[in-house]
Parts: sequence; structure tokens; C-alpha cells
Amino acid sequence: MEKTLLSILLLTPVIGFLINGIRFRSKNIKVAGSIGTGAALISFICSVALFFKVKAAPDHMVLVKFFDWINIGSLNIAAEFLVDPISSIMILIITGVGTLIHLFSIGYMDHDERPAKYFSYLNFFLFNMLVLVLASSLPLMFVGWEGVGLCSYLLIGFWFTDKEKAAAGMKAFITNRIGDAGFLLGMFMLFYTFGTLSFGELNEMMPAIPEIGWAGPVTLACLFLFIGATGKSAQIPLYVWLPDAMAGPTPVSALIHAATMVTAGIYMIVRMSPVFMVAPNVMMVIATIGGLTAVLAAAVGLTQWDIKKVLAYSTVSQLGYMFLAVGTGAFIPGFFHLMTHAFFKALMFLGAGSIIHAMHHEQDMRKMGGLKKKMPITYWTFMFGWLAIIGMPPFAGFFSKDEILWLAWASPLGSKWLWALGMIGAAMTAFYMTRLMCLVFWGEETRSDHKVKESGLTMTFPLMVLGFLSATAGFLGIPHVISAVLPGHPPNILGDWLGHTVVHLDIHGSAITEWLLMGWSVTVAGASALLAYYCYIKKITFVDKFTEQFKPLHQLVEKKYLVDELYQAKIITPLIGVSKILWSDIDVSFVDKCTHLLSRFAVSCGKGFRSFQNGNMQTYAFYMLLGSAVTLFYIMTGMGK
Amino acid sequence: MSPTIFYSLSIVLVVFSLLVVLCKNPLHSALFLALAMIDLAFIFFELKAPFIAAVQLMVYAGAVMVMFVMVLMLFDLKEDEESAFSGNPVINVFKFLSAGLLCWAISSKLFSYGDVAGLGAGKEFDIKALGTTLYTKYIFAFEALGLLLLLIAVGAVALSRTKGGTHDS
Amino acid sequence: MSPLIAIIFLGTVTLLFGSALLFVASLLGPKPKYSSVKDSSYECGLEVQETGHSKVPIKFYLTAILFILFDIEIIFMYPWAVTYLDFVNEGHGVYIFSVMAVFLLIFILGLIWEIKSKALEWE
Amino acid sequence: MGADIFEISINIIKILVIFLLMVQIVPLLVWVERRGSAFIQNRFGPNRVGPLGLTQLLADAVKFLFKEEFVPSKGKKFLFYAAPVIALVPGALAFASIPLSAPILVDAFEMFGKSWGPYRFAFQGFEMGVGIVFVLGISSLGAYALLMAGWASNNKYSMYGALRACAQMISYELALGLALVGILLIYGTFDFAEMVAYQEGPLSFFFMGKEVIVPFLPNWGIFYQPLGAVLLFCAMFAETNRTPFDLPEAEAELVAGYHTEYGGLKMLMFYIGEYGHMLVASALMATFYFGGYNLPFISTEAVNAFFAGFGFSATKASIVTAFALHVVLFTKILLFLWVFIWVRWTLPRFRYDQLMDLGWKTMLPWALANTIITAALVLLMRTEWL
Amino acid sequence: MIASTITLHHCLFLSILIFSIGAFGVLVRKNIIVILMGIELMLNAVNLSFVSFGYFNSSLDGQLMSFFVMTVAAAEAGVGLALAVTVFKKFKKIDIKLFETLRD
Repeated sequence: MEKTLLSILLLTPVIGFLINGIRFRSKNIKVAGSIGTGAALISFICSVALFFKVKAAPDHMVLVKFFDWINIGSLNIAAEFLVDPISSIMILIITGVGTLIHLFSIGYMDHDERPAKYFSYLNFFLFNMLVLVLASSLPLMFVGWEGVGLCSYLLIGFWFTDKEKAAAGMKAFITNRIGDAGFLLGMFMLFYTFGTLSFGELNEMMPAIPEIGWAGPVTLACLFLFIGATGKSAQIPLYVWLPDAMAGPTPVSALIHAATMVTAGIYMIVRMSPVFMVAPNVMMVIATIGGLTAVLAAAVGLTQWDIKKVLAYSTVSQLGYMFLAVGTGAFIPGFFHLMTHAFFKALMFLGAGSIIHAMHHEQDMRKMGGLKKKMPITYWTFMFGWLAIIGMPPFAGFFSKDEILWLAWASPLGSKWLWALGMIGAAMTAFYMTRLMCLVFWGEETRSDHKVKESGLTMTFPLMVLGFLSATAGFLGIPHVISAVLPGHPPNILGDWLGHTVVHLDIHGSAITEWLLMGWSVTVAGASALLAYYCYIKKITFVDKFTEQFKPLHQLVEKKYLVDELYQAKIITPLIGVSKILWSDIDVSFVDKCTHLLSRFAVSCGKGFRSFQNGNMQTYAFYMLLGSAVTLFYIMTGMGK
Repeated sequence: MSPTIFYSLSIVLVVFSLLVVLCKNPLHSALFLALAMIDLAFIFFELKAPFIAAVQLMVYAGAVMVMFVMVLMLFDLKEDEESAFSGNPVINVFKFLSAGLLCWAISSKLFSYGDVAGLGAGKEFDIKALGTTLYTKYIFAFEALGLLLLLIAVGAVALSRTKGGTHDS
Repeated sequence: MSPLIAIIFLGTVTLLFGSALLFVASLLGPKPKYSSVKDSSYECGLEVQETGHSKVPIKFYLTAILFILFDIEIIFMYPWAVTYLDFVNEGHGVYIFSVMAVFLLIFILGLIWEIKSKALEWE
Repeated sequence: MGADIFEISINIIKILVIFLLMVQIVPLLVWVERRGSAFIQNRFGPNRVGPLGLTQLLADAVKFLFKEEFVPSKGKKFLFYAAPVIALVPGALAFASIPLSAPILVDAFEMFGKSWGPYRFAFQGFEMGVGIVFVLGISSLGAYALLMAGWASNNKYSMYGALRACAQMISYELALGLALVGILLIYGTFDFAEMVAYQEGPLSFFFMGKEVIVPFLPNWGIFYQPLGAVLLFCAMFAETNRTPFDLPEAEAELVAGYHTEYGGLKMLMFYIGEYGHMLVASALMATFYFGGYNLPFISTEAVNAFFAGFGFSATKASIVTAFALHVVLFTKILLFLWVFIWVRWTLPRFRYDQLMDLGWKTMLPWALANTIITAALVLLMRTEWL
Repeated sequence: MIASTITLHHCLFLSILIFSIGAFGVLVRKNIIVILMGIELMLNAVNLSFVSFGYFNSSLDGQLMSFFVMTVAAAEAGVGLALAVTVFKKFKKIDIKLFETLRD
């Protein structure tokens, strides 16, 4: 039963991809859209069925093997898919959010001339993400990993006619590749040390005592795997591609660059939590990088005027939070934040999408304003997302973010500094998100001339569903502290559900400090939100004064720390230079000279032999006779013996 | 197989074949070759193969050489150009040496195989035995040769009937 | 052994006889006096054109080659003919007949092709 | 040539006698020809020199001896002389291999104080195991003489004449060969003596598996192979360049063909060669189809017994029978010779293309048909049908 | 070498001698027809060795084989001469070098 379910789950996106792929020239959005969404919907239904199957399964695990993929010597990897608590949640998120986004993009892409192609890419992305998530061994995951990278490239560069969009696609792909190289090296290290790559066996074979120092095999492997994760989930060194990835259509950004793909790195670490636990140093690295990314990205987010850029940087910073959580050993809260973030970030992206769609592809916030009255549904759903992300109590964001901050503070792997980074990040997030809200919704009308109206049901329905989810998702994982206070002590559903397979540290700090921290984070968020509201609605001039005072700092942050330029200068130009040198003196002079030498030699000995082939039969006959005479002579006179 | 006859016949044969190779006028060499064939026929008589000898007379001496002579007469070549040997003399000498080497290579060890010499003389020739073996054991070769001859006939006629040139078709 | 010596003896005898006759004739006959008229080749008295030959007929070569090929086919028939009776008496008559039938078929085929291809048309 | 001196000497004498027989027959035939042609054309032949002109031949021979030896200027001297001599060889060799009579059996006798063992002298030049094939082989050498003559006389017309004669000889050799195959089918042997032995007694052949004896007909080859005989005889005409086929000599523009430039004794030699061939031809006809040296119904033993009856000793009897049977064969040969001459003076000549077409397009196919029919008949007659 | 009775080796020696003479002829002579004659010589030498093997091993196969070689040799001579004729028709000269024109 499971096998058929799983195969339907995996195959429907592929079929969708093929059908749309074949008729990629058709202009009819209705047909292409319905096929794509239908495929996503079917796989969503299957994942729900699978979820209940896993729930019912004795050890909460469903392992289905389709065929032997590689078995050479000791390495034998099968196309074997594992559905356990973590991956069941993930497929739910992927297929659920995916279906909503497919629905949304039917409305969004209605003027596009290649809808079938778009939907086939989306379906293909779904398939790859499912493979990545359901893989029971690292190589199979890597297949999904690559497939997802490919789809992101295809979708970012969807309007490849525009040069810069194509360049953005290329950039995303190359940075991902760098990350993938790290992933590969990590895989090889693991295989070299443990001889196997399947998650189950790896987790069991982990030594109990954590390794000390940096040279340990598991540490190195985890480090490399982390590099892979940074590439995919856009952390400090390799995050440059995500802001540029906004060049793609907004639903794509929503699906890929908010909800699913970017979370792959975190999913991988959570999946291999026992392995990472063995390498505390790597955990510390992860945490610090996560924290730093959160703060820096948030800072940049403050200065951005393009609505999608702001959301992109907020994604990067939220991912930084997740890595912070995972780095401090809070795997479950990290995963919980991943889930909630998927909902509200997707919501916000779709919201931005519907705004852009309504504003006829206008993305600059300064030109927007006062959309509250014109687009009420988008406004209200966006409002839910905003409240969730800054962490207002009843909303999802509050529960997951505070859990992370609490564990950053309390967990043995965490430290006060990490908590401080987290807090600063949270403050900045609150600030720029409210800035966005003011500029877009609350400010006064700047474009009265243009008729802006609410987008259609296909776009607003997903917004409403996601709005509801980002509001209620928080109650899935209520921390103990709060549940103790609340009547009826609602259990931490997600915590218990994930507890079977994911490592979780039992923290027993005092409840009071937890409450204190919670209160502290809420106040900070609220204060920064009011500050932003004050700056952008009441007195616009304060912001300008503030920027003049910190001119250089503001410029630096606005220019995204000149990271792109840095890369350009430090990596790309020297690389081109070296290759030029290689080309000019080595290739031209040395290699060509040898080939000339060889050819001249061939010609000369050719001339030499030409005399043999002069067509005169008698010379041929003579050589034959000579040959036979000499051999006969050699044989007959027994010189051989 | 008295030695005198054999030696005389072989000496004559060697002389004739040398003449065939060496004399300038191709017609003379053709006639010497005919004589060499006849001499060879006599050797075959010696080796108790009268039928083969007769066939040799009929086929080689009687038909092939006649054809050679006829063709030579047809061409009626003017024997004015210089040496009848091709290529420069140095290579010719070298060719002669290589032919000599071949000859010496084989004959050097020939007379050292003592035991083979003891073979007795063969029995009297009997045509019936020859006929039966030909038509039972070598039947395939026999039919194949029939075909070969047909092919050669067609080929030769086709070859020699090219249009133009001094010969009418 | 005897026939061979007889043949050679008879051959030499005839050659000697012939050359003897010639030798005697050359002795007895008058010394040849070469005159331009007598010397020129006999053209029934007509002026001797230059012996350059314009068209050298190919027919002779054709006849010669065809003769050889058919001659060999005939020679192949001799052993057959000789052993024919033995085969027939032994009961393999049909076999030997069919063997030769095939061979003769090819022979006749060749002959027909020869005739049809006008290789032997004498002008 | 035999074990001891006696046998060798007898053999040598035998060969010489037969050679001279062949050479001497030529003047006789010339005489017969001239007289015969005269008789046919209702005129007198040579009758001035000696009784009935017999010594005319001697006169001609002497005349030839005194002819001037003449070689065309640019001709090849050696070849020019060699050609007539070579023309003799095939005739002689072929005739020597044909058995002229029954072998002479000489039983042991005393002479010069030594006892000489029993001998067997074949009444022919040499006893060749493969009679027919040898004769064919040797006769195919005849073409050389023509070619040499034509080539050596450096006369364009003589060269063409030689080529034509040679082509003609070649084509008819084919027909000859095929006719022989028919005979081989019947006798199943190459050797002449066996053939002659086979032809003794009354005509007996297999019909539908049963043996049939026809008392009133001799067991001659003609009855088995009538068509073969005709073919052989015509082919022989062509081989010897005799009348209907003597086109190369008599062509208007080719004048005398290959022996245009020849005069005197060399001309005579060509004639000897030609008549030699005729002799061989008629001898072959006799041996193949007309019972060789046997009388129609009488076998050689019977003749031997008959002479032994007169009180001769065994050797004397065999000698007498040999010579008697030789006379028988000789009459047959003369008969055929007369036919040769008779045909020469009655039939007109063929045109060259008619001649060649006859050779290739009629004689050869007929000979083939003859072979096939004979083979089929031999096969059918020997299988028991009924 | 001069032995009392003739053995197989004498015949073989004779055949290899004739063979090399023929080979020499083929290699050296310019005239195509003489080359063909050289080939005939070589083939006859082979015939001789076949028959002598047949004779000394008292088996008929030798003779039969030489019988076949003869027919093939005759056929070969025929075709060779046909080639020579075509060369003559084109070039009025019989010279082995003329076959080189086939090359280009």
C-alpha cells in the first residue's frame, strides 16, 4: 500500500512535468495551470495519507525500496525512500504550500507567453524536493539536492530573454554548485570513514562521545556538509545569490526561495542531527554563522526599497535564525521555525506578488502606498504575516522564535552572545517589516492616477489559507513553559511527534528566566515596530536625518556590504587572469609547438615510405619475395632455435 | 627413374627457363618457355604421371604458349628500345640475390632430411583411380573450376572488347 | 621408362632428318643471290606497302583464350569418360552422370554466352 | 627401351622403320593424289616418268634438293629454317604411338650362346599408357610450326595466314577433343590396344540391362559412335588444313598463307608434315571406329591360331599374324587416305568466317550433344528397367 | 648432391630452382608478357613439386592438385594477356610501368 502511495506521490509531479513539458509552446494558461496544480494537489493528498500511515506505523517509519541504483563493491545505494516523522512533516509543507503557490501562479502568470513551460518546471521542482526530502541515503538526497538547484536556475532565469535575469539564474546555480561541492566532499568523508551513506545506519554508527578538536573525521565531514547547506540555504559566504534570485517570478520566489528549497540545508542537518551532535565545534560554527547572517541580512533589509529584496533579506536572516537554532542543538525548535517561516514567508511573498501584479510589475515601495483600502484581503493577510514574523504572541512566529532564543540562551552549546545576536536580529526584523507595512499599506496614496484593484480569487484564496496557517501554526509546538500556564496543558504536538527521531537536549533552566526572556523579546519587537511606525508615518524627516549622521555606514549597508563587488574583485578577476596566462603562454607556445613538431615528423616519414608505394608492381613483388625469402631462410636454417 | 634421364631433363629445363628470362626478344622467350613446358611434360612422364604430362602438353605447350605467341605476334613490337630489364641495374642485381636467397634458403636444409629420401618409387599410373578420386573426393573443386573457367571466359571477352583503340570490337 | 626414351629418340631422329635434308639442300642448291626484287616479300607482284599494321585484329586472342578455357573443360571430361563405365557398373551411374551434367551445363552456358556475345564474329 | 641389348636394338629398328614408313608414305600419297585428282577430273595424271608416273616423285624430290635456299631479308633466319623441321615432329611422334598391329610375342631362344628371355614387341613406335591424350597433346604442338613460319617470313600476309591457320586448328582441336570423349565413354580406356581388343567379335551391347548380340555386325566403334566418327573425321580435316578447311593457303590475298616465302625442300617438309597428320588421322579413324588391325569377326588369337596351324613355331606364327593384321590396318588407312584426297578434289572451300562458325557454332555443340547422348544411353542401357 | 637414385629432394630442388628463376624473371623484366611467362614458370615449378610429392608418396592427390593448378594457371594467363592487350591498345607499348597510370 505504502509503495503505491509513495510512487503516486513521486510520479504525479513527473507526469505533470512531462505533459506540460511536451506542450510547452501552448499559450493556454488554464490548461497548463490546472495540470500543474492538479499534480501538486494529488501529491498533497498522497502525503496526507502517508502522514497518517506513518502515524499508524509501529516505529513511525515507512521504508520503500523501488530499485537498486548503484551497487559497486561495498557501496550499494538503492532508490529507497524513508517516510518518518521529519520527512512526513516536510512533504506536507512542500506539497501543501506547493499546491497553494501553483494555484496562485495561475492568476499571477496569466499574461505570460510560456505558462506550460513554467508549470512543468514547477512540477519538476516539486518532484526533486520530494526526492530530496524522502531520500533514505545521502546520495539520493544529493540527487534531489541537484535537481532542486537545477529547477531554481531554470525558474529564476525563466524570462531568460532579459540578460540580467539570466545572469541571476547563472549566479544562483554557480553558488549552489560551490555548496554542492562541499556537500559531496562531506559525503565522501562519511563514506570513507563509515562505509555507508544511509541515514539510518549513519545515525546508529555514530560514536557516543563527541569528537574534540577540528581534525576528527566526523567534524570535517559535518563541516563540509554545512558548507553544502550554506550554499543551498544562503548563509554568510554563499548567500549572495538569494537577493538576485528575486529576478524570477514571485510565486517562484515564494515557493523556492522562501518555503522549500532554502530550508533543504536545515532539513539535512536536522535529518543528520545525531551526526552533527558528535561534532560540537561544527555546531558552534553553525550557530555563529547563523547568528551573524541573521543580523547582517536584517541590517541590509533596513535599507532596501524593492519589496522583494526586503523579503529576500528577511528570508536570509530568518534562515540565519534556523541555523542559530540548529547550531545550539535546538533541532526541534529549528524545524518548528522552518515550518512557521514557510507559512508566513510564503504568505508575504504571495502578498507581494499580488501587489506587484496589481501594480503592473511595480516593485519599488516608494511608489506604493496606502494600499490598505484598495487591496483589503491582501492587506489583512499580509497583516497576519507581519504579526507572525515580528513574533507577536498569538501568532506562529512568536512561539518558534522565542523557543530558539530561549535555547540559544540556555542550551549548553549556546551562549549569551548568540542570544544577543538573535535579539538584535529580531529587533531589526520587526523594524524593517513594519517599515514595509507603513510604506506599502499605511502611507498616503502616492499614485492616485493608477487604478489598483484587488487581485482575483485564485490569488487571494492561497493568501487566506496561508494567513490562517501562519496564525494558528504556532499552537502546534507550544513550549512547556507556556503550556504549563495555559488551561488544559496542551501538549507540544510537534515536539512529541519529532521527538522519536530527532535529538533533543532536555534543558532545565528556570521557568522564570524563560518568561523573562519571552517578555524581553516581545517588548523589543513591539518597541522597534512602534519606532518604525513613528519614523515612516509620522515624521518622514527623522529617517533622513538618521541616514545623514551615519552616512558611510548607511551607504555600506545599502550597497549590501559591497559583497558582490568583493567577490568580483577577489575571486573572479584573478581566476580569469590565471586562465588567460594559462592560455597564452602554455597552450599557444608550448602545446602547439609540440603538435607542429609531431606533424612535421609524420610528413617526413610519410615521404620516406612513399617510395614503397610508387605503384610499380614489380617493386611490390620484389618486397614480397624478399620478405618471404628472409623468413624462409630464418626458419629453414633454424637460426631461431 | 634413372638418374641420367632425370639429370639431363632437369638441366635442359633449367637452361630453357633461364633463356626464357634472359633473352631480349619476347617471342624467343615464349618459344623457349614452350620447350621448357614440353621438357617438363617429359619429367612428368618420368614421375609416372602420363595423364598429367599429356594434359601439360595439351594445355600449356599446346594452348597457353600458342596464345602467348599469337598475342606477341599481334603486338608485333618494335624491338628497338634499350635493355629489356626494368629499373636500374643495382636493384636488379639485388633482386637476383634475393631470388638466390630464396632458393638457397629452401635447398640448404633439403638434403639433410635423410629419412624422407628412402621413399620408394610410386606405383604404376592408373587412370581409373585418378578418375574416381577426382570425381568423389575433389568433386567440389571440379565444379568450382568449371565455374571459374566460365567466369574467366566472360572476363577475358569483356576485357578485350573495350571500345576504341586500334582493335575493333 | 621405355616410352620416354623412345619419344626422345624419335624426336631427335626427326629433327636430325629434317636438318640433314635442309643442310644437303643448302649445299646442293645455288648460293642465294639477293636482289631487291627477290628480297622483297611476295606481294603477288604488287608494290610492297610498309608493313605498319593499322588494325591488329583482336579476334585471334579471343579465339585462343576461349580455346584454352574450353580445352581445359574438355580435358576435365577425359577422366570422367574413362571412369564412367566403372561408376555405372558399380551402380553410381546417376551420381557420375549428374556430376558431369552440372559441369556440362556450365560448359554449355559458357558456349552460349560466347555465341550470343558475338565474341567469335569474324568480319 | 628394354632390358637387354636385343630388345633395345629391336626397338630402335622398329622406331626407325616406322618413321621411315611415315616419311616414305608422303611421296606415295602425292602420287596417289595427283593421279587420283586427274582421275576425278577425267584427265591423265603424271605418267611420263616411269610406269604410271611412279618415279615422278623421285624426280620432284631431286628437283627440290637443288632449289635455291632463300630467306627473306628481314626474316628471322633461325626460325625460318626451324619451322619446317618442327612441322615434322608432331606427325612422327603421333604416328609412332598408334599400334599398327598385334604385338609380337617372341618366346625364349638361343642365340650367340646366350639365352634370350621371352620378349613382347609392340607393333608400334612406343607403347604409351595414355594413347589418345598423348596424340592430342602432340598434335596440338603442330600450331607452333605454322606460327614460326608465319612470323619468320616477316611478311604481313604470311603472318595473318599463320594466325588464321592457327586459329582454325585451335577451334577444331576442341571439336576433336570432344569427339574423343564419346569414344572414351564407350571403351573406358585411353590405350589403343585395349580399344582394338574391345572391338573384336560380333556387335554386343547392353539393352535395358540385358546383353544383346547382333551376329551379322562386327563390334566396331562406328556402330556405337556414328556421329562421333563424322565429327572426328571433319575435325581431322581441319587439323591438317586439308581441302574444305585449307583456306589459309589458298586465300586470294594471302596467297600461300604461312608458307608463302618457302620454296624448295622446306615446302616439301611442310607437305610431309601435312601428310603425316593425314596418316595419323586416318590411323585414328581406323583404330577408333573400324576395329583397328582386327578383321571384322576374327580376333587376333584366332588369326594366330590359324597361322600356327601351318606348323610355324609360336614366334613365327605371331610375327606372321602381326604382319597380316598390319596389312589389314594398312588397307583401312589407305581407304581413309583416299577419302581425304577424294574430298580435296570435290568439295569447295569454306569462307573463313563460315569455317570458324562451323567450328564453334556447329561442330562443338554437336560434339557436346554426342557426348551427353552417349553418356545418357550408356547409363540407361545398363540400368534394369523392366 | 649427385645421388645414385633420384629422391624427392632432387625434384624439390629442381622445382625451387625453376621457381626462383621464374620469380627473377617476373621481378626483372619490363615486358608484361614476359612477366606472365615468369609466372607460368613459377606455376609449373609448383606443378612439378606437386607431382613429385605424389610420385614419392605414391598417392594420386599430387597429380590431381597439379591438374587443378594447371587449369587455374591457364585461366590466369588468359586474363593476364587480356590485361596486356588492353594496355597495348591504350599505350601501343607493353611495359609494366604503364600499369602505374592506374594509380592516379
